[in-house]
Amino acid sequence: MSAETNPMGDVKREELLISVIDGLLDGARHVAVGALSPIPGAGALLAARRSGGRVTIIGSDLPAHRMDGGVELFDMAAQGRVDGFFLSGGQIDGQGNINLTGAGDYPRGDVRWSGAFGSAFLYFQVPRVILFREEHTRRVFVPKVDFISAPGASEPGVHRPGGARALVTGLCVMDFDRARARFTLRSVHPGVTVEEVRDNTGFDFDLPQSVPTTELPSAETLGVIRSEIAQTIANPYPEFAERVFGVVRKAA
Amino acid sequence: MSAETNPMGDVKREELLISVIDGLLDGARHVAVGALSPIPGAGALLAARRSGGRVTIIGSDLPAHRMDGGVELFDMAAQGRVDGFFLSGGQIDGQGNINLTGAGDYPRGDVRWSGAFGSAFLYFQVPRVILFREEHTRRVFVPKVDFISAPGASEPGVHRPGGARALVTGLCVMDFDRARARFTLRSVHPGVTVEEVRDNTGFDFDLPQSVPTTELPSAETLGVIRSEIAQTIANPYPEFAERVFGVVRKAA
Amino acid sequence: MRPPVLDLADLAARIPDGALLAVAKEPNAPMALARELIRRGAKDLHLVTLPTAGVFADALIGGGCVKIVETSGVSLGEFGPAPFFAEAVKSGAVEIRDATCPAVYTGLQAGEKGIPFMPIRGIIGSDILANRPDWKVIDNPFEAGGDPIVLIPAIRPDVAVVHVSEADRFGNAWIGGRHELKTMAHAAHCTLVTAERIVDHDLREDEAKAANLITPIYVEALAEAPGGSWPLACPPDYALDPGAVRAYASAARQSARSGGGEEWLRLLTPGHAEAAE
Amino acid sequence: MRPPVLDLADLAARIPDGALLAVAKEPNAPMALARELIRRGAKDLHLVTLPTAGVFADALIGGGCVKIVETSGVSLGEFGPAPFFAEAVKSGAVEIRDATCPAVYTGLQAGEKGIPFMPIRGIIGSDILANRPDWKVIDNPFEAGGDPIVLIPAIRPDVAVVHVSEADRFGNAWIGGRHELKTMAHAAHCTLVTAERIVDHDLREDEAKAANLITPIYVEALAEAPGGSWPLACPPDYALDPGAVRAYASAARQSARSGGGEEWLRLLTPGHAEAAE
Repeated sequence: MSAETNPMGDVKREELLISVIDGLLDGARHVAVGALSPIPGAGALLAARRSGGRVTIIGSDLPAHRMDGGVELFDMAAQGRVDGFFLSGGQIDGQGNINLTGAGDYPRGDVRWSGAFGSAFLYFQVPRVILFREEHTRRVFVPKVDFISAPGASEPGVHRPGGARALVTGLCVMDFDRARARFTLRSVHPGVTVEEVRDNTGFDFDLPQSVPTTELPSAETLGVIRSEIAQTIANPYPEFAERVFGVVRKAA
Repeated sequence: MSAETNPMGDVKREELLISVIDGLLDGARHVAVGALSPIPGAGALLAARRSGGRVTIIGSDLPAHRMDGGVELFDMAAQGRVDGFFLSGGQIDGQGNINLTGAGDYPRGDVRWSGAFGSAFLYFQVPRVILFREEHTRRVFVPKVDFISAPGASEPGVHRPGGARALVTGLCVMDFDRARARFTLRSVHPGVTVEEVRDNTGFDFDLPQSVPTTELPSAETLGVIRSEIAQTIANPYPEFAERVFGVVRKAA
Repeated sequence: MRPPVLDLADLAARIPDGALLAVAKEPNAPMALARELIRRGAKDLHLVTLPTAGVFADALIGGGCVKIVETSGVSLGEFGPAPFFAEAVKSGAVEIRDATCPAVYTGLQAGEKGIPFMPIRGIIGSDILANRPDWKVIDNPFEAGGDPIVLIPAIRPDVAVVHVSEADRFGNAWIGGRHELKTMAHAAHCTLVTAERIVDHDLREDEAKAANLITPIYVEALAEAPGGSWPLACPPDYALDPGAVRAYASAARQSARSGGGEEWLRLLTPGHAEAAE
Repeated sequence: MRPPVLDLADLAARIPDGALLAVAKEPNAPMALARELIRRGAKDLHLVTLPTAGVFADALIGGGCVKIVETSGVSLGEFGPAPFFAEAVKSGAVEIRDATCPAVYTGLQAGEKGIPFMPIRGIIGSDILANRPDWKVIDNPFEAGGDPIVLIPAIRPDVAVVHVSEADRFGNAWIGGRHELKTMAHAAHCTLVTAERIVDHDLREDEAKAANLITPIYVEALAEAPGGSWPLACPPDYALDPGAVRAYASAARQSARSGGGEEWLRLLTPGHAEAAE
């Protein structure tokens, strides 16, 4: 395959997503990242490198990224001390509702997932939640979730400083309008068409007049991702760092 | 002064009070003691020595008596993990109300004391509160306190596992009946008359058919107080231990 | 008043069938104790996980020990779903009480403080809340009105269990920076501790550790259990054993689907390879 | 994002007049900072003490810096009453908001957790409650009725101040076993730290101290202030200086009664004897 036929050039899909997340977190002072989120983690580290912000990584044992016990993250979020966080879902619908609990009738449904974890709380507290799910299929992006682990929008009067800012998938980036509880396509990744996104999305979303292609990371950014960021995320995410970047975690 | 004319023999007043408190704490599993309470502290240590209970001394740096931060004592008390505690008052009235806040009209009264400290909470939580005030005068024991820092009794329906069990003063010991919110004289200290107690008490209290004399500590108990207990309380209360027992605190 | 040091079976015997049992997410999961409970055939445990769980809860469910699980999530993390948990919820073999992480902490903090409830933000509008009749929504009394807020009732477990690196014979257990283990122990009516080692000196006199202990007030009994968190981590002594957890995940998946087989339990037994030879 | 290391005057300048200022009871009272505030002529501070206070609060009141004091008690302990405090309350020069110790902790814990209030048992029927219109009594919603319980609103100080033995240039401050100092710092919008010494290595990498730090998330700025708690204690570096506190108590008593004189302030200045020579 020549460079012309591959619209990503030598940029890996993971690297593109890291760069997208970096852009969405511009200026965030403090981003928290879950235990199994290497791409969000790398994106947050990249953004923090530019803006001087802080990244807390659940499960990291690096002092700079560690939490002070299990409760601190939630307390900080409720105080407004966490600007950015990532959520995902076994199902996500067009109103931004996420389902981490199970498919089918609750509780004895067809599939049981692990559970809501902190979502039913953090989705309300963190002003810049990025919904992140690489698999972009109608199985995931459904018209209506079977179980609302955490709602995408709230009634007026419900204290809710937080909510989704964007949705990042393997195909595209969408913006989320919290007032309207509705997604708008922001960009499609190189080589992806709007039709492909529509075909694989079970809910309606809005389209801008023209849909740009997701910007590839610059050569400089790529260099940083592959060196500094790859080294740092090897601490909490050794398997990811080795698979994607060939980086082997240094002993603590 | 011969031994006949001194009804206390060679027992010091402090030693008598320590022994009285010891008796009132019989069987307590956990007694907490405030920062400026050497006699209660010594009494609690003596009781714990017999019953195998625990004594927490606010401000002690001895591991066995130390708290884990400032909040733990209050949390333990609310859970029912503290059986005994001591309270005092600038004023104490016949309903068991205590005033640690000030005399006269609140807040700009005639005398301002330090404040309620934990009394408004612990008096409700600890089942065996001992009211302790050496000065037994009508200035202290008033018909009605000017300010209720902590009430002696509560309305039905108010969650209140705790309350006063007894009042120990320089003249006597009184029992407190929480249901009736009323004191009954239990014993007068050697050499003290009932009339003397009545003359120095501003509130009414009940009398048993005959009023015994407060029992002096046994020779064995005295020996323990003067050796082991004196040594232990020298940690939080060095000035007291030196003045009463001639014990100099060992360096930590 | 000093908590006794017992052997593991006697320690497990202090967890009665039907107990409300609290356990924190790994690391520091008391896996050796879980094996004892399974061996004994413990029944009807009401498991509350702080705030999530992994192999510990999955294995107890696989062993038939659990009636109710109150959790914000059970998962084997990078090793995939928790097979016995998922199957038991779907079949109704265990009753699930779904929570969200900070709500579990909130319930235990209320338990620790001896207060009947504590408020928490968020949650409103979720199906988590819709399925928790024991949680209440009130109007925040400090606002003029129209500010609904969730109240979580206090959680007071009958027993909390934890595995630590170091404990002492006075009943102190060192928890490092995992402050929530203290919250759990304080909230519970009693705590059972297993430890890599039980030392003779008083950890309260060890300046480096004194501030981070579960103290004898809360500890009912202890047992020495070297390797007591295996195959999960017990820092700083050892990390998670990925091969063993992967093997468990695979065997448990097979057993959960087919409804039989004890290979998963054999794989959770230290030295099973040698024992099988 | 690293909090700056300032000199003491610049640190004090970050406490604006009128600030809601939180301080914990001694040890670890930032006395050097108090002297700076008095020297500057700070005004209208709303002092909240965790949960009580001594020389720190009394001196700030004596210096005319305080408008409101919210406390469970101000006292010099074995050295007697707090003279400026008692006089200012009686004269109405400061507004007193009497509390009880665990209620202050409760308010700060609610602040730390970002919740609007937290319940607390007790207090009902006291004149403390009768004089706190900002505290509310509700019926416990988890009981059928007739179970009144007090709610304490969250306390979110503008600034918390603390003196510690050791801090680092990354903005970590080691608090030993005084967990409530962390609660105070977390509840406050920002924390100012003075320290006996500010070290170059990251205390988060020091296993013995990592679990007991106020971390840079909360710390706005630091200053090195050797002897910064004198004449009060800063363990493990030094104990309270009884002679100096006794001298303060006596001079403050005289000044509070006569309404004048600055001898008490001179006695709070380290090396005053030498300076007077």
